[in-house]
Amino acid sequence: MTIDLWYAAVGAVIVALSVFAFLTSKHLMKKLLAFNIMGSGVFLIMVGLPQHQHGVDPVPQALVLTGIVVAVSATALALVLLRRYVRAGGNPAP
Amino acid sequence: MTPILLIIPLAFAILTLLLPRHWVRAIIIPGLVLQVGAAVLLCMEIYQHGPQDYALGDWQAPLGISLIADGFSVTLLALTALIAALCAIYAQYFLTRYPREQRYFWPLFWFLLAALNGIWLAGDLFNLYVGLELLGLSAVGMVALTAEKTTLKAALDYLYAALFGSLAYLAGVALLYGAYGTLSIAQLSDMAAANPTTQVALALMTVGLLLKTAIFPLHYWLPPAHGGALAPVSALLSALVVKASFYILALLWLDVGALAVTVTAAQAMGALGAGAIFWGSWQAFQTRQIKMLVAYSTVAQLGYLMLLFPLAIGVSEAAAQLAWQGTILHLLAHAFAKAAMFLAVGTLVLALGHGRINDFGGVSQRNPVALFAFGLSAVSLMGLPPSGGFNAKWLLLQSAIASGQWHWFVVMIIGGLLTAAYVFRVFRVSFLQSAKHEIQDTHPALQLSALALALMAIALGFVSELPLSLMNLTDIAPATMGGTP
Amino acid sequence: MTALLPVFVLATSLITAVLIFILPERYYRLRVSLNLAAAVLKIVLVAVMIAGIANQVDYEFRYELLPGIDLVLRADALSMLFAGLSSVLWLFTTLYAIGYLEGAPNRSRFFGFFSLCVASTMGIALAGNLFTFLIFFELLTLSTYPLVVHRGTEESLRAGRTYLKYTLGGGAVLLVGVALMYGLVDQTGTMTEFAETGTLSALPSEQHFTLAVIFFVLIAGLGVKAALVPLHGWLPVAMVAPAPVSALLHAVAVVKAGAFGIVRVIYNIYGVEFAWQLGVLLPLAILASITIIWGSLRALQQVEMKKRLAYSTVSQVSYIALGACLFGPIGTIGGIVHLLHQGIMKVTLFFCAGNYAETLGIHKIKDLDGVGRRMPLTSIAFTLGAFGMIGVPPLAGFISKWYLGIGALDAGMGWVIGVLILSSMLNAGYFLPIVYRLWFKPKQGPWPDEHIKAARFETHGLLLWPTVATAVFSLAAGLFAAHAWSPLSWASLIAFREYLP
Amino acid sequence: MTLIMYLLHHIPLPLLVVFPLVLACCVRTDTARRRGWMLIAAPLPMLLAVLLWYAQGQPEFITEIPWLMLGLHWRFDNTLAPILLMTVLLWTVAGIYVWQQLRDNSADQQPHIARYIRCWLLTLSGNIGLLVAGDIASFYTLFALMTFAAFGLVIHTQTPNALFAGKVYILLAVIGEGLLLSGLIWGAAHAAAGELTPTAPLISSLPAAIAASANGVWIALLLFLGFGVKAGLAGLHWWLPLAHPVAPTPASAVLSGAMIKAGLVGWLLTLPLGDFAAGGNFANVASLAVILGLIGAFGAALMGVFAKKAKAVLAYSSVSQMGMITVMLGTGWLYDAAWEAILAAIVVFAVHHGFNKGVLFFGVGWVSALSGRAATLMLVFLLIPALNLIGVPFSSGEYAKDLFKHVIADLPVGLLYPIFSAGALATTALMARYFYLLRKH
Repeated sequence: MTIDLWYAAVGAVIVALSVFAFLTSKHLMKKLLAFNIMGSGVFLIMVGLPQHQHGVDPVPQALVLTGIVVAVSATALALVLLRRYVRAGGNPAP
Repeated sequence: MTPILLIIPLAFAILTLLLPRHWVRAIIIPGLVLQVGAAVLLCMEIYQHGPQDYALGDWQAPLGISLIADGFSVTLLALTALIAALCAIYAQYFLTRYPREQRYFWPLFWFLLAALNGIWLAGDLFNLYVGLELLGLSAVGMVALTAEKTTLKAALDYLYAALFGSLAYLAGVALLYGAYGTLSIAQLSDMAAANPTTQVALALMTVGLLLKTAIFPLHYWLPPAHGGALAPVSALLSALVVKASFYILALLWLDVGALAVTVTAAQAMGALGAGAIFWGSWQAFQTRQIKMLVAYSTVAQLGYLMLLFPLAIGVSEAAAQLAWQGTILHLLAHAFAKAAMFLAVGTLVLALGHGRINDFGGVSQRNPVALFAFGLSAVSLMGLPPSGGFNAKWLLLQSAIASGQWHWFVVMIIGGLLTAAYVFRVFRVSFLQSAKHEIQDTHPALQLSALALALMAIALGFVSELPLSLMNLTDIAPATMGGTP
Repeated sequence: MTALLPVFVLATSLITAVLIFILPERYYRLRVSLNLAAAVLKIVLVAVMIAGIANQVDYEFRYELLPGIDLVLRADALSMLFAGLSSVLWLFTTLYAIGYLEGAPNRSRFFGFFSLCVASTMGIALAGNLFTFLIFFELLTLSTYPLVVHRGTEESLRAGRTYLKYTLGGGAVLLVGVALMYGLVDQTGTMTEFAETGTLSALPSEQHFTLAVIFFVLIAGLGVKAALVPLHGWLPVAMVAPAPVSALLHAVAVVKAGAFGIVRVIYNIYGVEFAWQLGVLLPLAILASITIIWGSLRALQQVEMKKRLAYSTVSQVSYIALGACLFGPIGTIGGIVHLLHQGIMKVTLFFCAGNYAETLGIHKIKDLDGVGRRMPLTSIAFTLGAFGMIGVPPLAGFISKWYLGIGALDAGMGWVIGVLILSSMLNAGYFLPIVYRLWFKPKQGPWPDEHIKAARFETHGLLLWPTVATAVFSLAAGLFAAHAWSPLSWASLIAFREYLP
Repeated sequence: MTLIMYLLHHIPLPLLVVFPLVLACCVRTDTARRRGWMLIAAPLPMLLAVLLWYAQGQPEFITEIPWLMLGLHWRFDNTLAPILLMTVLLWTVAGIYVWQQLRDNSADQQPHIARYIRCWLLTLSGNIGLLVAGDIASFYTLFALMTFAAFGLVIHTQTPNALFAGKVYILLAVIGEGLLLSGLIWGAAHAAAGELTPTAPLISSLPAAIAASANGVWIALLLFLGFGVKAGLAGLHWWLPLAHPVAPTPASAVLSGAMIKAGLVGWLLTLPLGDFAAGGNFANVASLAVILGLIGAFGAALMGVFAKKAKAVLAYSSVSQMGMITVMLGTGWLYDAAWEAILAAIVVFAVHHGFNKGVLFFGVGWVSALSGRAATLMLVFLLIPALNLIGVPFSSGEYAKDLFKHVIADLPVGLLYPIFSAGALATTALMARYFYLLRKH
């Protein structure tokens, strides 16, 4: 077991936990948090697994970087929508 | 040539974001003309010179972004440009009643186009991911435009589904890259073997994409989002956006993972499709709101697309070819027809001031063109001739016969009847003589753009050869995907 | 030119339909002139083609719709029979409808779909293969639905729903049959072309069972429109439509499309000889016979004029299917010629029913007492039509029955005579009382609802003259049956080309 | 004379038949009362033509129009010519009678004059036409025309009895037409076997075709029964005693005198008689004909003597007389060698019965119109046709019956001879009843 595989394994556990949280949480905010954690888990797998197989690789790094940007902007959009929704009288935890 | 199709929408997205309001209106038409023109030119180029690879900024894969324009992608590009153009024309008149929404509509619209074009042209799995995310975000933004409580809720549900789906997809990408060290679709399709890693990766990606495509039983987010959005938005979402994730799904199953998928899995996908057809139709038959009817109709029609998998996997080459052709035609026909239907319905709702189907009496006298557009698109959806929908159904039926899969044959026949059942609910009441409400006149452009799309759905029945022959120009597809390379 | 003529014929009504849809409601005169000009033009074109067919000219238009599947419009003798019928009746029905709908709302929609309906009929007539036939067959369903529900009342909407249930279901079954045909049998793409004597007989005997199954699937699909029992339920219900629509549905468009399709399948796909060998004709003949009797029995029970006529149609249309099942040229002639004869006779009857309803507000048979004096020409037309249906010479119906009867004996199916005679007697049973009321019963009280007063003529001229014209046709078709240009002679030509290739 | 000859040869027969139809089209409701002359004019051209034809020595005379109906083939038939002559004459006389009625003021009470005249002309056209029609289709056409148009004559008075009689008449007529059509089609199918265009075969080809057919018996039976309705065959005769009393007197006269013979003509034309019966197995049908004929001859007489109206008595008498003809026909059918002679007897009998029965019917009208001595004189005059019918010596009836009796005297028919002779008794009883009822009136 290399350290990279260990990262990947941890990433998998994180993904599993966050998927559970995403599916079971009622509150929309909690769901968003779960999504972010899930993202982190996926990124861990993404970096860990290829390096375990093929050695040091710049491509996953670049990919994860892009992924983080996407995840951040998605989170921002979700937050905006969530706030507007609550202001419009919506219940965040239906 | 190829990157222009990404540059144009992105440029206009930024322009419309920055320019003052009256300028925005002024550049809509030039932008559309450019976009359509570029798509058509690319089509012709591909038609004459065959598929092209293009490395963006001369950065080669894996770090660079490679764009692949083959017959399939240019067909979809052209489709996107056409439908988007008509929806934009419609939106221009439709949004005069929504000044605030108009401000945000156009940037989102162009981003959406850029995302779609990016997906059609993407040559590797990660670019697909980026395209999917951009697509999801702009689509959610468009759903949320009116910023009412219900639409915000719908947008949030949509967003969460899209995000979850994207991550599932990304996890699959990670596994595949881990296993094979490449993201290129062309390379993966040669390398991916039937081992657990590939299958798990495929399963993850499939779940994500099924969620994004709103395939039964993961369709819960679609009806509120599509049914609640503004008419031009609904049209774009139903016609194009859900097709993007299906496109990736088809790519995964028939190209990337062609060696790893099993017949049983394909049959299970088909079962989901059948479930979508029956459940979506039933819901459409039940609902009271016209826009929900159309949205559920999308759920049902997406089910036909899923039949591609059982019909094309594990069968003879001829049958697979038929299934593939039928699915392409269905995708195109549904895009035209559903866009037309949403636009027509939008006009009708605008005229009536409400969307209750049972109070549609008198519409046939005051808004005949819109109703006619609805009717023509319904013809295609029901799979009645002459229409693109019929040709698609015909090819799928032939494929089912060729591979002896009678259960799918029956599903498709019944599906057509179910479609008729819910579509004719609308006609039935529209022929009622007594108008219960004041019916307003609508701008002719609204009616005519819907009619134009509907006519395209019908015309597709006569020019099916064109997309099908374009389809054959492919270098990324193996035999199962499109015949002679 | 020979390739484009079928397209032109189709286009005359298709383009008219589009133009009428575009024209706003208020352009009454333009719409009428357009409609009539197109109808006359179509008759001329069809006449040209008929003359060409008689001289063995080949009119064919071919266009590839899907890989290996063509849209084929081809004129052969049989298609010209149907095309001639529908083009002539289009003119008269249009004239009638103009009079009938004077001042009614939604005329633009009505005439638009009316033309579309005729265009579909033309397409069915000219279809050169099963696929093309299917396309126009479904188009017919779509274009007739708005006509059935035209009045927009609850009742007509209910009728429309029933109509759709049957016809869309039938269309789906036909689609199954056609798809099976292409998928299982026709690997070369030539066996589903309509060809004289059919081409399927070349297939090996292992496939015969499949072929028989497909035959019945096709017949079940077509049988809905042809109103074969037990698939006839829509027909009497669809009677709520305006009279010209009923006339069109019953005489030319819908039921005929079904019957014509049955004839096409038997003669031009399977080939009658091969179908006979397969043993599929006898069951169909029995079904047709049951329909003939059942329709007549039900007609006897009806008290409403149009319903009675509707059940009469159920019965009469099956003569065509029956004739198609009789193996031998004479039976073929009988079936084919009845396609036309039934058309002109039934259109006459429906015109008359419409005249009674529009002029005097009479819908029930019991109110017809003494109408003969008030509306003599209409009543004469009705009498001619009714006697024709019974099969009294020298009207058109007699010629059909004569050939059917002799054809049945030729084919060794003598029992068919019994069916014919029994049906004739039942026809007499439900038509003669009406004729009796018209001429021999004294008038009972005022008319239910007199819209049109008797002036120079008994009713509106546009209602009267088409009726008289079709009545004269149904007399002439029988009286001059042996003439070289009669429907009978044309049917004989078709039969000879089928049996003596 | 040459001009007339020219016309006779070049004016096709159909025109003579269509002439009454044309006249019928010219009748209008408001002027119908003044159109009584049409009834006399209508049969005249045909009468003239027949007389001329006789004068020319009965040459072969055929009109063919191949494009009309299923190919028209009309001719004067030597055998049927006497019946044709009788029919035309009877219609002419009856026409005169109606014309007079219309001129009388009493006719004002009769409504529907126009309809009456039209139906009269249509029936007339059918009746004379079927006697010259030589192809099956047009024969059947004219037969049907006569049948359906006569309905208007039967119910003319519109009384409940007339309407009931009309109902029975039309019911039996439709059944008869059905039987007839099936028989004709069946026969024609055999006559046209092997032809690709079965334009209606000539009616003269039917007997041979039926004789040659394996199912000939059934075809013959269908035709026998189908025409039997019109000919008042026992069991199918019910309309006669109902229709005659209620129909106007001249209508009854032509119904009984002329139209009833149309059924007989049908038999003569279509059934495989004479040479065609040889070798065929038609004995059963022929025996049936004899039996039904006998039942008719005597049964009708039995019923007739209890009838309450003079015209009903005459109707029963018609059934009875037609029964005798049926017996003759059946006998001739059984013994094909004797057919020629019997045929002559049948034709003579038919003509004789037509004239005399016609006059007797007119008599009912005349007597009721007269009173006192004139009525008595009329009764005496009416004794002539009555005695004729009974067949007293030196009468036409005796001549007709003797023709037949001479033939069967040589045949092994057992009791038939005395029984047939006893028919005179039946007729006598009926005639007595007729005079009794007239006197009482």
